[in-house]
Amino acid sequence: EIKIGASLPLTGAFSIAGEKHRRGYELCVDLINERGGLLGEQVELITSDNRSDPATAINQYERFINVDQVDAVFGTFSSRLTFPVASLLAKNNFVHPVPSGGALRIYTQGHENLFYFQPDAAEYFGETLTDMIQELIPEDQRPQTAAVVAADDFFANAVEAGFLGTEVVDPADGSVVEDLSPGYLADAGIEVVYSEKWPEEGFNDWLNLANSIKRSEADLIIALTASAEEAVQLTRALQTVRAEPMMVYYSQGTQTEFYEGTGDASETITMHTSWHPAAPFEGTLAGEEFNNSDFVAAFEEAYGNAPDEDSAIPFAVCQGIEQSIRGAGSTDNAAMGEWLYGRTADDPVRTVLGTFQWDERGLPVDKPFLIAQWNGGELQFVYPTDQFEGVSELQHPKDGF
Amino acid sequence: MLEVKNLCKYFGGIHAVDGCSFTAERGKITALIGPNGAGKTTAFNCISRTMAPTKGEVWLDGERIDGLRPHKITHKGLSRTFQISRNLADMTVLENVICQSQVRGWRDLFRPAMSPEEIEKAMGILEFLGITRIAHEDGSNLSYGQKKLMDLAALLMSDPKIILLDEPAGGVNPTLMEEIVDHIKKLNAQGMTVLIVEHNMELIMRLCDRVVVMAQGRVIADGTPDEVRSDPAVLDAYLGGVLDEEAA
Amino acid sequence: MMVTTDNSQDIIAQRRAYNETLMQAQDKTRATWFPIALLALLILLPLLQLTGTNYNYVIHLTLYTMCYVVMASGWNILGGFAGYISLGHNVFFAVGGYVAGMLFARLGISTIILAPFAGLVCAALGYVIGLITLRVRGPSFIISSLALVMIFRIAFENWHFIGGAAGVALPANGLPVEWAKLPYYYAFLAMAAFALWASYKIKHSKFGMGLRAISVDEIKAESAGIDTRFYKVLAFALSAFFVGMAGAVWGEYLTYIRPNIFLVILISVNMVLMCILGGKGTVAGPAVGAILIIAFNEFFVATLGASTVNILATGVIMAIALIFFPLGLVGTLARHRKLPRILNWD
Amino acid sequence: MAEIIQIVVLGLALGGVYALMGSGLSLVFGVMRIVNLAHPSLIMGGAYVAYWGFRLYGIDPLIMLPVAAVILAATGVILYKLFFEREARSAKYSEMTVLLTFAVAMILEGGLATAFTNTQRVTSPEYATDAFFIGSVFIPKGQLYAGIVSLVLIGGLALFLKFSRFGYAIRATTQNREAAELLGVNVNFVGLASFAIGVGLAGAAGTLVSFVFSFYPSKHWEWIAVLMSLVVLGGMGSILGTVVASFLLSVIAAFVGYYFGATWSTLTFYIALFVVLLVRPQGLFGEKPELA
Amino acid sequence: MNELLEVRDVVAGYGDGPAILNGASLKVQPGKVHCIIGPNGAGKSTLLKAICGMLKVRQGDVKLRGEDLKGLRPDQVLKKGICFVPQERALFPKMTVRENLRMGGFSLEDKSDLEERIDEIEERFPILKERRDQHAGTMSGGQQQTLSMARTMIIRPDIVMLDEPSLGLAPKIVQEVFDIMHVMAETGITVLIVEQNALMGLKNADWGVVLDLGRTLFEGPADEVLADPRIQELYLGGKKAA
Ligand SMILES: Nc1ncnc2c1ncn2[C@@H]1O[C@H](COP(=O)(O)OP(=O)(O)OP(=O)(O)O)[C@@H](O)[C@H]1O
Ligand SMILES: Nc1ncnc2c1ncn2[C@@H]1O[C@H](COP(=O)(O)OP(=O)(O)OP(=O)(O)O)[C@@H](O)[C@H]1O
Ligand SMILES: [Mg+2]
Ligand SMILES: [Mg+2]
Repeated sequence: EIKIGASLPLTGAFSIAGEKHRRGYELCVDLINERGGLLGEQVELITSDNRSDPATAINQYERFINVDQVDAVFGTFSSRLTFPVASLLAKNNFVHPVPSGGALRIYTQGHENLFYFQPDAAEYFGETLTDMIQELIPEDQRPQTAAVVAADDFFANAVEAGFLGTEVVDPADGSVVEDLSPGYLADAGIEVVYSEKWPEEGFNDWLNLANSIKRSEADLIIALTASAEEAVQLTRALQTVRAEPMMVYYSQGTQTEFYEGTGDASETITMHTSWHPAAPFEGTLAGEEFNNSDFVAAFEEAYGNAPDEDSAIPFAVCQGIEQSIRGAGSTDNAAMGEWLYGRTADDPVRTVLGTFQWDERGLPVDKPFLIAQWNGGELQFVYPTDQFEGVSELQHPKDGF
Repeated sequence: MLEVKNLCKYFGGIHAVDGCSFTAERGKITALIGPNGAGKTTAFNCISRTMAPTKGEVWLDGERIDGLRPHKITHKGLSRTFQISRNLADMTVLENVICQSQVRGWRDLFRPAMSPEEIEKAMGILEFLGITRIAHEDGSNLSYGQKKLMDLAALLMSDPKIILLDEPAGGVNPTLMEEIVDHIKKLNAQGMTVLIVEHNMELIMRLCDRVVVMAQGRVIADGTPDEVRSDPAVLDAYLGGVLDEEAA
Repeated sequence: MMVTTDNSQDIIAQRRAYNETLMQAQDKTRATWFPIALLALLILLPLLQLTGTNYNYVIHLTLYTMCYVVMASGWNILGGFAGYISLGHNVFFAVGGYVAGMLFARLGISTIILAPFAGLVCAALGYVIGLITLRVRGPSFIISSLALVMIFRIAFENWHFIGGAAGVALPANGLPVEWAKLPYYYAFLAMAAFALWASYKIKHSKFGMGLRAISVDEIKAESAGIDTRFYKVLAFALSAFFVGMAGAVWGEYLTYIRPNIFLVILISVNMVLMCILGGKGTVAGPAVGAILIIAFNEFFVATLGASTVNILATGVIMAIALIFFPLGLVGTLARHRKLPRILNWD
Repeated sequence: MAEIIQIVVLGLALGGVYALMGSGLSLVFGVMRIVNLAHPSLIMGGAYVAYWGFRLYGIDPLIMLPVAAVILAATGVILYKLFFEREARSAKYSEMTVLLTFAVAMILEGGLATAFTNTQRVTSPEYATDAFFIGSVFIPKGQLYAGIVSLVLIGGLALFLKFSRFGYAIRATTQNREAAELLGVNVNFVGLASFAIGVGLAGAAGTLVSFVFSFYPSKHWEWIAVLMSLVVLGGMGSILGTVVASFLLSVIAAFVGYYFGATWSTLTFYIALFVVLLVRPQGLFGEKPELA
Repeated sequence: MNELLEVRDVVAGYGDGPAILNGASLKVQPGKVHCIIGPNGAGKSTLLKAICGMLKVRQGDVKLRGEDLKGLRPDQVLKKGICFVPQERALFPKMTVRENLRMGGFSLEDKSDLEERIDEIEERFPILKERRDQHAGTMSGGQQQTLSMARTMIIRPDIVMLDEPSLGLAPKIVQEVFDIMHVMAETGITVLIVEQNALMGLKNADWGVVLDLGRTLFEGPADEVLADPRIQELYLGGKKAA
């Protein structure tokens, strides 16, 4: 029996995403077992709840390694929790597949066991948006001004740094991790007319924030957060104050909960995403072909509702680990790590998120971000247009909330 | 020894103590009497600084003490009891009593809480007040009278120079009170100054060297027990002919 | 009409018997062998690593428990002895962690050496905060302490020099993985032993007695000659000292400092709970409580694993403990005179 | 100028909701000396009642308000019987209840999360995301309605407590349990009933919260500190104080948020708390403590 | 002799602590003034608390007109017609004097003449009228005692039990209080008091009871008790009396 441990934020601030991650892992492990297991053995998944608390997360990985004696681990959700867990897993020489933990600082600490299972570090998100604007929107309709609001969260701050072009500094020694200036917005000639941060927890004054955004009269509203719940709150507030931007972009909000909470207000809001149900990604599972569409179908069968990004990413993580164990022929983590590093464009890891190969920091190489848009209650995939079929047309400009 | 000058304490419109001046002479027993609400307890509170006086001065041994915090005043040798006994629940009677012994400076602070000498002294005092059998009982599990006695015991523990007693006899058995009176007299003979508030006139007459009578926050009479007893103002305001009856 | 007094003798005898039980409760002989044996056992515990199997988790749990023993004992000085329940003591945990952690990150001096210094910084901070918040008592104080956490949290999250909300990663030590925890293990062991010794000393000093008086009636205490304001603030500073020391080493142990590792309400609540469950205001209580709470928690994680049922079960345990042991385990047993000798340090 | 008015309006709008959330807390403290850390999680319970009414039958949360109040009051009765009744005579009551209610909060959180998952919810009646516009100033309808309902409820309750026989009994019991009993007050019942009222109020507040904020079972931790601060600011146990503090602080916070950034608006509540502790330890409307 | 209230061999204590009362007995006759005396800690207050239901009676009988009172809560005992004023003043410190008086009438079924009764009492104790809007907790010791005494007169129960009514009162008011007790007795209200001011108490009573160590030692007409030399010495401050 092969044991794999995953500590997830099943309660607390990240519980929504955490629970979905659990489903992703669980489904994947079940499917592997159905198909005869891994290296002839059944896979056992041990998940535990870290209450969105970093110290608990560390404690639980410690437990997996020393008490449960797991053979491999899956990563946890969010940069906030991934960052501290990374040191522990590095110390214990475990391969650390990261589902969600995009902040650059995680990958610049020099750990050699990290593998990120999303397109790229959060700092680089912004580029996709500005590219999209330049590519899809005629010059005279492009937003000229932007309001950038962000949660004071590890991940959101990282995305914001890319947009605004700030330096990413390691506060431990004050060294510069990366200088992102002048920032993607400045690059694209968009002027930032308003920027604001709200605290990670305990913030309730959404209307005031929305009002300030409205008063800034920005064409483009960029709202960055790691929590779908905050995306809902902000959207409702923007609707209440009747903000009238041309375009709205969020770093979260692909979940059904987002639509449920916002309804019509979600119309034409664009989202950053790593995954889309319609994307024709081809992957393998238990040595067999297992594509994105298979995943969607299997998920619906298992849970009765459609999956979203938060379940697809962990599924991909699980696929990656499974392939690395097969590739290494054992659960020797050093060999698994080597195998994963050895991936190339021709022989990548194949998952429901597409193919992966990594650079020495553990960040994927050559992987585009996706942008989706809510239209008529449906999350449509709008950018990039050239990667695969089924891309919908970007709706622009937005017609109020 | 203790001198109160023009002391005032106002609660909004109520002038509880209103320009009251008196002295308690060294080595004497002085009584403070007066009708209910005359301001006796309030005066005590202001002297021991449990309340801040509105106006006026309090002098102890030629030193002005009305600006000091209560514990400082206690350190200066002035201890008091409360009319409605305040005791420390969750602490035994013995601890309640020993708690009163004085702590000075850092070294003292980390001295053992109860040294054998202190325990011995405290037990002696409890013995005298006839409450040794409740020495290890919780301070809140006492009868009304026992609490008053415990208060008194605590007071004696700190070897004060001057004690302020607020109705020490209220609720105490008369037989026991006899002995307490004797003891107070003895301490007084050894040089302790006593200021006492009491409604038991018969006790006052026996115990005190001087009587100060308050009414409505002011001093209306001041003199020896006999002088005061025959003062018509006092009779009218306070005694209401009770003594005559008793004498009869 | 007269009633005879035939049975007055045995009434007196009954009282006397009862008084004797009261006296027994005051029995002051201590089982000193017990802490010494325990200490020896804990010093030797890491030898388990030599057996070949990896006992890292056992060491981790013990270390974690000892960390809480330090914090709970520290908290107990203010919360247990002086009766001021603070839900904000993790502020000192955080300040201790950051002071030592940032110095460690910049200068490379181990936090184990820096811990006493971090503790002193916290004590000074505690002194100043105490001057403000100790003006109120009871629920107002509890809530002001809660607010304190929020203030520090917002301040820490917005102070970019120390990494803001994202925090700072600290370098891990270079020891092989099975020995990597030992420096911290022994640091916490030393601190826990010191904290327990100190709280025993405090409890049995004039200072401790003064604090107990304050916890019951401040006016009475003041008129008994106790400088209540100074005692309280000193108690606050002392308790901050211990919590700060624990925080200092904890940061390096985790290799990560971040506001929301230290400044989560659960940590301060844990301190409070441990004291209440073990016996607030007793010496052994916080340690007993720390062991119990961490054991419960492990038990739930092991059996219920990842589920909301875990929270529910924890709540139920807590409620039951409070209802049946209102004075805590040590306190309630002592009241019923069933406290084992080895735990009687009060 | 319009800007200033707008900020005041937004502050007041939020204040109305806080007022109701806080006043139940204040009531339970004032009357029962229970520092009810479970209050926010009980509010959560009310919000779930409203949510299910809305989700399953499309009932407007405002109509669900009495239902939620009754359901929660019943919960309050059970909680009181289970946890608080036997403690009521203990001298350490107030202190004990802090921890007991903490336990209750955990039980509720765990229970709600087990039953309804940790997914965020929100009800969306039309007015929740609508506003009245007066010139360029807007008044958010959802918060306006919530504020009005809050004030009516609080006002009604305050009058009831001030003038009814039951109100007298409650106050008497709080101040001197034994004396009240000796004068013929059934103190057990008074305790039970007033706890139930407080919890019922949490239920009512919950229905309003359901369309003003989004919620999930563990969110209550975020409310505790703010609500508690308001209660202390207003003066422990003074409902009027809580209401005034809610409005005042929300408006100040709105200004702070507007001029200094959203981060600092939350801080306003806590800083204000400390300032008040410094200059007026008993809070805006609190009773002066015994020793100056 | 037909007793209104009969207490026989009562055993009671606090919580699960030792028994404080060990066979206390008492007979209360209608319309008379009864005075209990005894040293500090004898159990006098405990006895009254046991009668009115504040403490559990472990053994023995408490009967009002033959009806058992055991197990009733204080508010139920009050409805049966027994009103108790404890030694630690049972006031509501943050209510005004007037409100405190009004609370006194809480158990009245018919509240129509409540205000009149309060006015009447205020006439008798002018200080209460003068201070009607002051918080009871800020009154002086004696004023509080006056208030809690006065409050019992609102209900007009069958039996009033007063624990040391003269405590902290100025001599003038003490006299007043005893006078009132006589008036009460005349109007048919039975009075049961505990007094440390034993001479005064017994002089004003019809029936005396001596309690020590939780037991009734003597019970008899007040003058008989007063005259007993042993009682004088042990409980009445005998030296002086002798
Ligand atoms: N905190 C307060 N607020 C308002 N009035 C007060 C306060 N404390 C005392 N008083 C009033 O001040 C007056 C003096 O009270 P004090 O307690 O000093 O009287 P006293 O002489 O000790 O009377 P007694 O013999 O009844 O104990 C009383 O009228 C009382 O009502
Ligand atoms: N709350 C309590 N808990 C436990 N024991 C108590 C409690 N109150 C009183 N006692 C004990 O009961 C005994 C009798 O107390 P009680 O109050 O009945 O005495 P009393 O006769 O009224 O005395 P006093 O004249 O001093 O008021 C005392 O020894 C006391 O220690
Ligand atoms: Mg007085
Ligand atoms: Mg008594």
